[in-house]
Amino acid sequence: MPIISLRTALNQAIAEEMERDENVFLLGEEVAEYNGAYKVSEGLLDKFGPKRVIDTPISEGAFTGLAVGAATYGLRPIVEYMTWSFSLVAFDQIINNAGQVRYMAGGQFEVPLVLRGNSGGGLRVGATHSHTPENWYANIPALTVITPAFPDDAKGLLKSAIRSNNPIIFIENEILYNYKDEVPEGEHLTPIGKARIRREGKDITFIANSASTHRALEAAETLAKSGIDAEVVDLRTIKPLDFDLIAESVRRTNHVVIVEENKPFAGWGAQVAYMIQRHLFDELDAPVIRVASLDAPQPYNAKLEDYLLPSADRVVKAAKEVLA
Amino acid sequence: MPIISLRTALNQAIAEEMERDENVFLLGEEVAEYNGAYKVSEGLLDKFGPKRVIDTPISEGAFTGLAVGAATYGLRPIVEYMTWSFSLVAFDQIINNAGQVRYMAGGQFEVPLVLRGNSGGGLRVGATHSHTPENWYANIPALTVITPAFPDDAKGLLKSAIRSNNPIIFIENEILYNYKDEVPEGEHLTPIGKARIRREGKDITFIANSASTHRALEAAETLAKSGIDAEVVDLRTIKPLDFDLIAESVRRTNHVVIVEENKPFAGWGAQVAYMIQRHLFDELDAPVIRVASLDAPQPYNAKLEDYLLPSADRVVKAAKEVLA
Amino acid sequence: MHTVDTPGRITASPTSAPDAPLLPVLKPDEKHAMLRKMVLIRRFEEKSEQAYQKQQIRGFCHVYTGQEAIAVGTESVINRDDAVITAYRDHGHALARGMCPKACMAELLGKATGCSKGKGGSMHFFDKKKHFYGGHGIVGGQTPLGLGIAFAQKYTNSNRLTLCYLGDGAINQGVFHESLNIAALWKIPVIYIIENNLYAMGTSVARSSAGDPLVKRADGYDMAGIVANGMDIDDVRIKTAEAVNLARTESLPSLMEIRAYRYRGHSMTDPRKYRTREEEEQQRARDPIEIYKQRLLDENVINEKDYEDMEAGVASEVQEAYDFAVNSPDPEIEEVFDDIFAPETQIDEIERRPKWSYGD
Amino acid sequence: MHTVDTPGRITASPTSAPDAPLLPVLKPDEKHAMLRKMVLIRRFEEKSEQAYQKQQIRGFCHVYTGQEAIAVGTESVINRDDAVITAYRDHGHALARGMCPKACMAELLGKATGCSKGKGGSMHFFDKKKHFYGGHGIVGGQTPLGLGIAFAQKYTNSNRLTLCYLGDGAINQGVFHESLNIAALWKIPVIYIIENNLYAMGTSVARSSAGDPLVKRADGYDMAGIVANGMDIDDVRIKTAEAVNLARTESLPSLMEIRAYRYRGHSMTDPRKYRTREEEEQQRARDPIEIYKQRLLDENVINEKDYEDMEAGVASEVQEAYDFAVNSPDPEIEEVFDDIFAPETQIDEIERRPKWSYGD
Ligand SMILES: Cc1ncc(C[n+]2csc(CCOP(=O)(O)OP(=O)(O)O)c2C)c(N)n1
Ligand SMILES: Cc1ncc(C[n+]2csc(CCOP(=O)(O)OP(=O)(O)O)c2C)c(N)n1
Ligand SMILES: [Mg+2]
Ligand SMILES: [Mg+2]
Repeated sequence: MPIISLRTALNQAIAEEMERDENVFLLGEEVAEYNGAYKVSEGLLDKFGPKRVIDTPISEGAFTGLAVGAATYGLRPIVEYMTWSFSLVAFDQIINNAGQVRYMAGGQFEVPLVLRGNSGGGLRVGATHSHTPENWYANIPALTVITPAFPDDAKGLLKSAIRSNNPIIFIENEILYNYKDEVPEGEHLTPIGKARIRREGKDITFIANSASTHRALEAAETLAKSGIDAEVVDLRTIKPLDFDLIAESVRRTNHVVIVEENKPFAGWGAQVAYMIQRHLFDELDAPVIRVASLDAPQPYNAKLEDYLLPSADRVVKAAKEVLA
Repeated sequence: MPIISLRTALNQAIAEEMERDENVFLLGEEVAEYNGAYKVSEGLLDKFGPKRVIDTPISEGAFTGLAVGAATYGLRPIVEYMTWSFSLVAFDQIINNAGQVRYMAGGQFEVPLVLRGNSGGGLRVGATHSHTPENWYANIPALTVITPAFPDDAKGLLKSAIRSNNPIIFIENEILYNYKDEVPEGEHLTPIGKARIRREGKDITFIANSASTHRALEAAETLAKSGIDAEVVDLRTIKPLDFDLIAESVRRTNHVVIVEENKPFAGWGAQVAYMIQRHLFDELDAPVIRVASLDAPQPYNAKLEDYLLPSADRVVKAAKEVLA
Repeated sequence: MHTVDTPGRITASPTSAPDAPLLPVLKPDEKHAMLRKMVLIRRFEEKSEQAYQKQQIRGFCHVYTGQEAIAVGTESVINRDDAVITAYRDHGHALARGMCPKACMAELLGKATGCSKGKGGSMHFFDKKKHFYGGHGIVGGQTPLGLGIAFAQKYTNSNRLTLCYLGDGAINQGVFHESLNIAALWKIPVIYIIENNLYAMGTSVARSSAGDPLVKRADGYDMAGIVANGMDIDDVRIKTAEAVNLARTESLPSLMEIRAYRYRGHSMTDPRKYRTREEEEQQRARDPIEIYKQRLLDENVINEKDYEDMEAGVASEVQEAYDFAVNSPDPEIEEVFDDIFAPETQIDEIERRPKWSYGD
Repeated sequence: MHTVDTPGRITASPTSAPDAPLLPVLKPDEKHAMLRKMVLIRRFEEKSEQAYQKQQIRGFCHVYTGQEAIAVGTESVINRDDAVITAYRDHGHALARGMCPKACMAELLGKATGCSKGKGGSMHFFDKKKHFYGGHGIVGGQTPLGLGIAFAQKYTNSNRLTLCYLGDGAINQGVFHESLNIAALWKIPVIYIIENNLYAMGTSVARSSAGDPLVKRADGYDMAGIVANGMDIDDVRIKTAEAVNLARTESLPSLMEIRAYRYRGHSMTDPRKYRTREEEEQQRARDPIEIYKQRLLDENVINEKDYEDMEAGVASEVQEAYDFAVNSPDPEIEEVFDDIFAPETQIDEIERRPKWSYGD
């Protein structure tokens, strides 16, 4: 299998789906002539032309609403937010229009829409640019939230998202764009709403997503040295949550640490922890512990930001506490 | 003690604080000449004049930002959102400006700001108008989130909020505006960040806020008939969470049901449930169960909306399951 | 082609002489039909108010009384397959679009037979078959949606256009300005129609918006700004035809300001203390239905008898709609979980696993 | 008082003849100081770029090179106690405000001695004492803040005003339009200054904004629109003085468009493929520092020797700032939890209970 970067995987997914269906188009800031602020859309303007690869003004609210309107008409827009932090100015359009229109219309309209971009910390861009909004959007009943951690899932899930007839929140992470791994050639679709065990283990289950999956894997390797065998579940899709797989794993390990980059209060990990104790109460030998970002705004200073972000060290520490 | 409505309690709180400090002013849609869409600001224009009670255009983003800017300059604005659902168009201003400016400036500026209005369901106003945003805002480190359930707390907490030197998210509930109860006369301040036991009980702890506190109390009365003695903790402040009181209660009852109106995925109740199993694992005799809104958009039809909202019946059912 | 000279003064733009070629002369039955539509809206809204008093309609209900000539007049110069989208004061636009009064009244009563299955209510009428895209409750929130529908119309080379209505208060939502800029920049065939009924709830235009006329805001985007008199359906038609011509022939957007008056309160609970009864009387004196009725009488298009028959026909149509709504069933409780997700057709259904509930 | 006739053509407005009474004639040392400030900004940014290449500066870093005359010129016609707020390209405004280069460079390096204690970084400079309100990273996000600061200045009868800068791309954020409307409606003494450097990242003005000149958007709000040549600091001063006069004497807002050129890439990682080197050369040919330097030489305000001394002085000042920054300590890890909440003074401290952690 060819080894490509997560960035290239996303680029291939968009290109292949645009090839397949001319109702699919991409719009966002700098996606066309600049080839994308983070180069995810590299080459797409040349391939598909300005009708389908569209540079927008800096008007997230309007071009998000534009995409929702176009989707109700039957097109299949892909919106790129330069980063998800900038989706905050489009929050009403995402929640009240993308998220409610079909229901309010009694199901008359479909909203085949993908909203995508990168998110997360570690880039030293400070408090306004480092949000991880998956918990906010997953709180909206009609929204599906996907956060891939590996190139193959990024490609397969983005292709599935573009083919879905429903609004999809697709949250990437810039620090993973250069991550390289094998990606199957040709038609490769990954099912939405299914988690994946990225490392099998018998002692404890780590539940993570996106960049935190890699933190969990790193922690698992460290623990392996001290004879602790951790299983790493990469959620891939935050909502709908694949609790079938979570349950199956927790029933085997009876110990859980959740790794998430959300700020802790009501992050997605709180929901997962709630469900584990709610549905698997007797399976737990110890409390579920969440390793999340610290409850402070994102500082610019690198040492402070690294201290704030969830780290493999903190996961190791939490695992030892859970297993103590 | 005089018995007044929660609406009047809020009105008194604003009036008293505006009396006390001329840097306090109120702005929002229809707050002045119309006396408030929900009459919370009744009479304030006559009392304080148009300089301090200000009708705004329908520009939530701009007048929220205006208030943040004025607060950094030293004024103490109170912003009224006609309902909190309309704060979604101001989301970026609330999160990135009210929520981050002090930190990004290394603490140079204070943001003494109260953002308030009603929220919640039961009004038959449909999917776009029935949001309960406390979980989203509580996810922001620098924001304090208050959701009163009774007139005395509404007055005492709003007065404290106006006097706070920090940005406060003050979320009321329209179905409680006419709720009447005793409110102490004269200077009455309620501490922010302290929950309150509204009903003492020994068998199970109900943790709720706002309108859900009343649902919990109703359920407690029903259960009393079948000999079950439920304690009802009204959080009053969602963040910072008064876990001291929660812990004290759970240690006595060892059983918990959380009642919240948030849509379930990553609602505030998930955070409370997480913390209970995290910090009080051995105190729990059964899983914590959350009674929340159903995971669907708000329907207009009354029967459907009542079915979607958390109800005393569902709390009773959950309590029996927890105690079974 | 800004058609206002002295700010505030409404003037005919060069191309809008009564004999404007843009506008084919109406046949008598078409004129009759327009008058009937206005009357239908007026009576429908009276019935809505009664139903609200009986608490059969809940939540918010915003009636269109007084603005009938705007919806009917603008609608009369576009095609059935063009698209329409508006805000929460949507009953008039829905009926003007030709939506079934029964389905509309049933929606107001929250019934399963409603145009949104009882899930949308007064603010959220929808009818895909009629290309009616709602009915939107968040002020200004529909303006980028209208842009997107028109974008799709252009993308698919349909030569269709979209009418997107908004209120005078709504022009102060930022997303509307973002939409104006994109519409002008990309030449999107959307016509934004500000229904200036002089008030946003209790706030007069002068207290909410700097700049007069409101269409001046189009200048900054080099976009056409057109002002029309919403009390005269023929003026509405003439001015709208200009905008339609721009959209149809050059795929250009326009901003229209059509001035009328909201006869009733903002919603059912508004005592209208912010304005005088005298003002209301003066405004009602130039009633759009009366003006057009008189014109048709003068032109001998109709006689008094015709009008009485029309009124009678409308009355029974509205009564039927009401009876239909009252006798229709509520949706089944379980339907609360329907209509959230569209069925998948290009991928396998996404598993939602209800057995692992997110909350109880 | 729209000062543009043919769209796009920059013309002097009636009141802005060089002898405009609004503008006191500058003393030689004041002219010298303005030139020095521009040179200081230019050299400071060169040092910033070097530090970025060494990865001492992380994240985003947007330099002001080429736009110096805007910050220095506008700053020169307001008072120290007036307020300034801008976007993320804020180094120039901070230095023009008189903020300490040491504290600024230290902030770029994320040091505890930085003007935001290392928590803000390049995009988020702040200095309360200097009435510098940031440094804001969300495009357009600062525009309502500037409105609010000016609102407070008026509320407290301070007769102060606020300069709020934004980019040409930022004018398409809706909240900016909401702010223009409120500023005009309530007569708020805020001066919005669009720094039109022809690009928003890789997007030229023509590709992002309908309507030319950009200040035409002020017309819709009956607000003054003023265009200035940002390559000529004296033109900047004359035009800004008009806006300042409106704010000071009538508490009126203005919208200014000052045209300049962003010499460097948008940020440190921009290869500038979207424009030609020829274009860049042409623009650099009308360099604001060169123009003003030559003018002062011609006026015999300075001679070449003075200029060399000035350059030398600036060079060492910038080097000192850099050394100071490099030798300053990082904030302590624990400080991550400082500066979130202001101490309470009117109520008891709010208990935050760290022992019950929200997450580990
Ligand atoms: C973003 C937002 N803010 C506030 C409201 C509450 N609201 C509903 S209608 C309305 C007044 C709108 O007036 P206008 O735009 O003139 O329309 P009209 O009611 O006159 O048809 C307001 C403030 C809302 N629905 N959405
Ligand atoms: C709401 C939002 N969207 C997108 C961005 C990313 N972004 C940062 S700067 C910029 C370009 C702004 O250009 P302009 O306003 O002309 O200012 P300039 O960089 O030229 O000074 C963009 C798109 C952002 N910071 N905020
Ligand atoms: Mg109106
Ligand atoms: Mg620019």
